[in-house]
Amino acid sequence: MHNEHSPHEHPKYAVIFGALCVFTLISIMADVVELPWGVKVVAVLSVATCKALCVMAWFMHLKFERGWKYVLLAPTTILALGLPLALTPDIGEHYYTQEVPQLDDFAEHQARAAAHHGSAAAVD
Amino acid sequence: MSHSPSQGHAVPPIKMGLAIPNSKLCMWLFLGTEIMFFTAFIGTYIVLRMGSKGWPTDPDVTHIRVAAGGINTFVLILSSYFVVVAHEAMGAHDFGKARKFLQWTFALAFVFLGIKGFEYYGKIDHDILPGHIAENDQQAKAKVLRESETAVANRLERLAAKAVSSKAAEKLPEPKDDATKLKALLAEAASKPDVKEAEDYRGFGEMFKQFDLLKQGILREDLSLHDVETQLAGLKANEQWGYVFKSVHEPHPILYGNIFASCYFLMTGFHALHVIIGMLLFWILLKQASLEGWHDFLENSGLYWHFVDLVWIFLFPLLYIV
Amino acid sequence: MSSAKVAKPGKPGGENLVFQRGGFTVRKFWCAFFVFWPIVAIIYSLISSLVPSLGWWFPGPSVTELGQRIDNLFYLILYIVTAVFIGTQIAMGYVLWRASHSKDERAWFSHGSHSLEVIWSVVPSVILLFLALYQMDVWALFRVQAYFPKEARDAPIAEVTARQFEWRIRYPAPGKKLQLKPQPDDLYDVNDLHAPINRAVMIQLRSEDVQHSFFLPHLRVKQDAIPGQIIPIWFKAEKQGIFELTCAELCGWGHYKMRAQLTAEREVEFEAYLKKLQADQNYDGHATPSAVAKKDE
Amino acid sequence: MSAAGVAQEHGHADEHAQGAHGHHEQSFIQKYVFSTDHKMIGKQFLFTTLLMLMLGGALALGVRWQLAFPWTSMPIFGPLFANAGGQISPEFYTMLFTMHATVMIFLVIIPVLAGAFGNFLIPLMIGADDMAFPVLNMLSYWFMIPAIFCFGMSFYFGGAASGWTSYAVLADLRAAAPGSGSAQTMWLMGVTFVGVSSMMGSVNYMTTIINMRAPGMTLFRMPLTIWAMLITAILQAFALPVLTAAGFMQLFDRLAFGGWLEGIHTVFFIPAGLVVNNTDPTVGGGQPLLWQHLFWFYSHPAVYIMLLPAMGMTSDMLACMCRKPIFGYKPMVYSMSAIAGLGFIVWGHHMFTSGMNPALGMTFMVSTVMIALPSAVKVFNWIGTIWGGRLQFNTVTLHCVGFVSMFIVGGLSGIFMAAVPVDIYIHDTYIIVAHFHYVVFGTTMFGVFGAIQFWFPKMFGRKMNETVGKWHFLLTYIGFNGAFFPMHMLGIAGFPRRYADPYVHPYLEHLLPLNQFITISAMIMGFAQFLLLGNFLISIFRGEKTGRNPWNANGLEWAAPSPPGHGNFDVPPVCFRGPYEYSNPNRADQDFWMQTDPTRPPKNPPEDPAHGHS
Ligand code: HEA
Ligand code: HEA
Ligand code: CUA
Ligand SMILES: [Cu+2]
Repeated sequence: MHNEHSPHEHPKYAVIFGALCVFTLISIMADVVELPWGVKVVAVLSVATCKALCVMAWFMHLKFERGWKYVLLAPTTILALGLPLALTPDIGEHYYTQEVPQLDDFAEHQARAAAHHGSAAAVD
Repeated sequence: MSHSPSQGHAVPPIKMGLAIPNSKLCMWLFLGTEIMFFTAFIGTYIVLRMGSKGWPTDPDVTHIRVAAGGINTFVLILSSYFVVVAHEAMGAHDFGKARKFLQWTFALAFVFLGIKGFEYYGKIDHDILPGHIAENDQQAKAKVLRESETAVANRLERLAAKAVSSKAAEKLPEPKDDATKLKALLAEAASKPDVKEAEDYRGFGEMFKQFDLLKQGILREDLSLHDVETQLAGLKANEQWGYVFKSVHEPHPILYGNIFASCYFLMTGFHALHVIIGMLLFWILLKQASLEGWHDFLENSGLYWHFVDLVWIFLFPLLYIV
Repeated sequence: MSSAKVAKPGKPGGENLVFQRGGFTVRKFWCAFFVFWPIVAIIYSLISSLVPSLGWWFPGPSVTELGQRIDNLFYLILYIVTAVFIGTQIAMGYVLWRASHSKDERAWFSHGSHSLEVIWSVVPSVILLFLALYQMDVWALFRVQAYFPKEARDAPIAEVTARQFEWRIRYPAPGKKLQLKPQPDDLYDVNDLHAPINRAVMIQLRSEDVQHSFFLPHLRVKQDAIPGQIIPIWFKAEKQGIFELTCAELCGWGHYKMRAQLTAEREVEFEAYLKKLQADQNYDGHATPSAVAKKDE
Repeated sequence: MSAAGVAQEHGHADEHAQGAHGHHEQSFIQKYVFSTDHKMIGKQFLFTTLLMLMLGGALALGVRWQLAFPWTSMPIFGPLFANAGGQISPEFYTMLFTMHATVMIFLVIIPVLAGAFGNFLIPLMIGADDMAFPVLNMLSYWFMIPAIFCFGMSFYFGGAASGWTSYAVLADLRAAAPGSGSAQTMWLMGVTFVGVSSMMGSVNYMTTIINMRAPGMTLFRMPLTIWAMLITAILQAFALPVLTAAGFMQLFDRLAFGGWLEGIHTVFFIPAGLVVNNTDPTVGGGQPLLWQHLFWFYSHPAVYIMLLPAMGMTSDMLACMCRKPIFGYKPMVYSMSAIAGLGFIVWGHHMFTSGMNPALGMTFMVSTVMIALPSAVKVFNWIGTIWGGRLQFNTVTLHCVGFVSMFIVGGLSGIFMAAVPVDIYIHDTYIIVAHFHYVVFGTTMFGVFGAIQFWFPKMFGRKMNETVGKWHFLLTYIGFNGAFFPMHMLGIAGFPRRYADPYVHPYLEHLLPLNQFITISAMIMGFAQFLLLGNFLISIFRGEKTGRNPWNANGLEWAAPSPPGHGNFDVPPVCFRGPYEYSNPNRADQDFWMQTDPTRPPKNPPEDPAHGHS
């Protein structure tokens, strides 16, 4: 009836801990090693997901819980992924022209700095 | 309820619902809401970043240190590990051991906050604060001007207050309103032989002159950012009064810096708040003379703590690496 | 209503509030009452839509063809919805009458009907899906840039910038194209947008401060002006006239008075207007300006 | 307040209930103020929200006054507000409707459903002696108080003036709405507190409903009210954190400190380079549309939070009043779940004209239109429930019928808006105002009024006056339709909402008389609420006393004493069947069959009459 599991069922927490440390190291390596940006993103996020799964499964004992965990976590996951996904077409991308004055200014200033090598330029 | 049912036959011996304690169920439901809470933050960060045609990623600019983040990740994982072993020890009724592990968790949480605080300090030191960041040369120059004006005015104010006798101080004009009057007062004070700090004022005339040069240059818009940078460095380098400009930040425009800093502080800030709440929970536990009977409490605090860890597991790559 | 009857111990239930069904007239009254008001609603709607002089309906037929199509969609939905409304209200009146007047000792014991359930899920879903899909092309025409008429897309006639609480309008100099950034020879006006008729025209909508909404009721055009975005809108007025331009998104205390107008005029008049703007703007103080005074600020 | 009812024929039973929880006397404070008893907390919520209803209504009447008699001094309230001769200024008007909506939504409708009825009914209906976490429950009420305080302060500082939607940039930049600086900030904090309160409530409700049901109370024996509360709690749990998060972001966007912190504020919703009110261009990098997305991600589900519990309660009341099982119990459950599920993917319909990506507009149109489907199922099932019932027109029935009828109107007008091209024209016109008042007032409030009347005997051991109740219904119903039906016409005529003086626009001038008619109807409806309030307050002390089960209803709550003592049930309830066994032919002696009734059906049950009857 109860989910009190007998001791031998217990995972070796130290092993999980070790795995988590290794994952962390992998993420840091991904930053140190020069990787294409896309590859890096996919890599570190997958590593993070693995870590999260480890923590949830063993540290949070989800592996040993019953069906309710799906009822709780499935909708949460869907919503948590769905929200950013639904925001992407509007915020992550732009259907209409964005006005970003600082972007224009920045480009202009950079260009000017490159052209004049830091000498005075008194254009508005 | 102690009362026996009046009905003739036995009560169906069914406990309805899930076979977990209410408190644990509640904690899990609460964690569900917490996931949505952080989803809003993390999702915001992701989409805003996607939607910005640029994002500061250079660690020299953002002062984001992978090493610090990495160590903090490790610290949190370790503290999470201590929570599970504490829970295990509780299950085995080894309360002493459990307490020891919990103390470790608690200490590690402190370490985490310490490192986090150190990182914040680095950002504050470089004025990487949302709303403060110049995003182009124009704003950077304006910021230098603004900050050095305040620095000079503050210094004037302080010196004037020191120099003039307390009675005279009452006559002091509002410092920022009336810099010229202040200067006159200062000159007067400097000429008095009995003022100890008189030497402080030596060379201030020069300072005003040089600062004016910079100011007029910026206002006339005929200094490039590079010029401003050099001049500012020159001002700072002065042996006598360079320190006045110490608080003026180097002009480094960061494109999309404000939104970057907004996201950074929002996410790490709320995460840190959760760390503190978790520490409170552990503190309640550690305060108990005996941990007997606190098994569920520990389990639920542990769940919470692992969740805090989980959030960080995602924040780390998203903020520090990507 | 009823005399309280003390519950017999051991048996649940107190005094009986439920079986008093009220007098016959009372029951009739309430049935009639619930049937009466939808009838009033329908009559009222009929009057509103059929007597335009009351002004309780659209502010005149749409001046644009696209607006006409929007109106048609509105009427389509109106017909469907009215049918549903009448249907449900009749059903409601009927069941109320039956239930309050039935002579049966007991209510009909039924937990529902599977087939009915299926019918009344499938039928509305077909209607609703049809409604949704049927609307798509009008929406696409109105909003999807790829569907905008080519003539409009190629040459936006003006940029409209909303600000608290006025509409600023920038035209390119005659013969030039509108640029994203203001040009020295651009022409400006405030709260009076001119557009040629019988030609699809596009406008770039911006906001200088908060969110506003560009609303031309007679043209059935509405688009929010969002700070930080430049949003194109197009319309093709088919009638000459001066039409109201209002703000439809709360933008501060003066939201209600953010009033402007659209002057839809023939191509030649439009060109003349631009010329006049140009002349006024280039006015160096020697000519006698007639229209300059008209302009506020 | 309920003390009067406690000592009556079931006094002995109450003693037992108390006995189980120890005999210690509770002080006044413990019993009425910082009570952890779900019933008392429910009553506290009910009183607070009724009070707030009056306040929100008074604000609405202020709005209505200005629209009917623009720029004339308002009687009674005008001098109170002391605005230039009692006249409503445009700033004040903006504040009026903002605070009206805020009060109504955050302090009336959401707390009356979840807070008052959720609290009172959940443990009673599932047969628990209290909520899973009574102290948390108490806190959820007491977190309303700082919320009310914050909204009050907001009022005091001149009033938040960005609409209840608090759209970004207007609400983000102090310069954009001068005079509402601190007010808007307080408003945001108020919303945060309401959020915390609801959050606490919702996890508590979920835990209680999932884990504390009486033996035999399986999921599909739960009354629809409980299903509705569960689904509402889930909606809240998943949607509300997003609003809270967004609220924090807006709050940080508005920060204003001094010293070295000066100028620090986040820029989530602020794009760069805006010149507001001739101030310096903003620094930024954020997106105003983001706020709308996050806001509606909560606030659309929230409209179902404002509806589902009323739907559940109406189902229960209707079944009881018709002496008939609910028509299609499981479809009712599924349709509520479907409404909740779909409710999460339709939020964009509030943003059709906002400059949203048009592809999203199409997606949201389809999902929005489809949400009418489960609603249709519910409407037809209610009609089906009445069909063949044995109905009496008491106040409860009247409100239930009003509920269904008004929901049809409000829902159908939603279809116009769901259609994007049509919404281009009608967005932000009065047709929207008509739509949502039909659903929030016409539907939910009628449900709530009915529920007050229905469960009043359980709350106070007395019943409310029927005659006054019927007059209240009649006047409210007539006033309501008179006030809000013509608003559809205003909307079609292109009458924009949130206009302090629409008549500056020539094409709206002729609508003034119609608006005056609306205002008069609104006043009728408003004053009708005094009948409710009076009936409610007086009945607490003077109402006719009732027994445990005055309606001959089936639910577990009717097995408890009226009013139930501490710990609710004198006899631990056991559930033997579903909640809608009215007129079951297996019970010849009575037309109801309580869930706690252990009587077994006879060995040879009669034919299932579902086929036999017309
Ligand atoms: C309790 C609250 C509540 C409820 C239940 C609803 C229900 C619905 N709402 Fe409403 N809505 C609000 C509260 C609510 N709304 C509020 C407060 C606003 C304004 C916010 C603001 O801007 O301030 C709003 C605004 C609003 C808009 C935005 C309008 C705009 O600003 O431009 C839209 C657009 O799609 C919309 C649609 C719908 C739809 C499709 C439903 C559907 O759920 C309705 C479904 C029901 C039915 C359809 C009736 C019954 C069905 C039948 C009888 C079957 C047959 C029917 C057909 C075949 C058509 N609502
Ligand atoms: C639950 C929600 C709810 C409820 C119940 C109501 C009830 C009413 N509302 Fe409200 N309303 C909203 C939610 C609600 N409203 C929302 C969300 C908005 C949008 C705001 C925005 O644009 O941001 C809005 C906007 C709104 C407007 C549009 C303003 C505008 O856009 O310019 C109008 C105009 O007529 C209006 C009128 C009314 C009226 C007449 C009532 C009547 O039903 C009220 C009836 C009166 C009472 C129930 C109380 C009786 C009290 C007295 C008679 C006074 C006694 C006083 C004391 C004792 C203190 N409302
Ligand atoms: Cu501009 Cu409203
Ligand atoms: Cu909605």
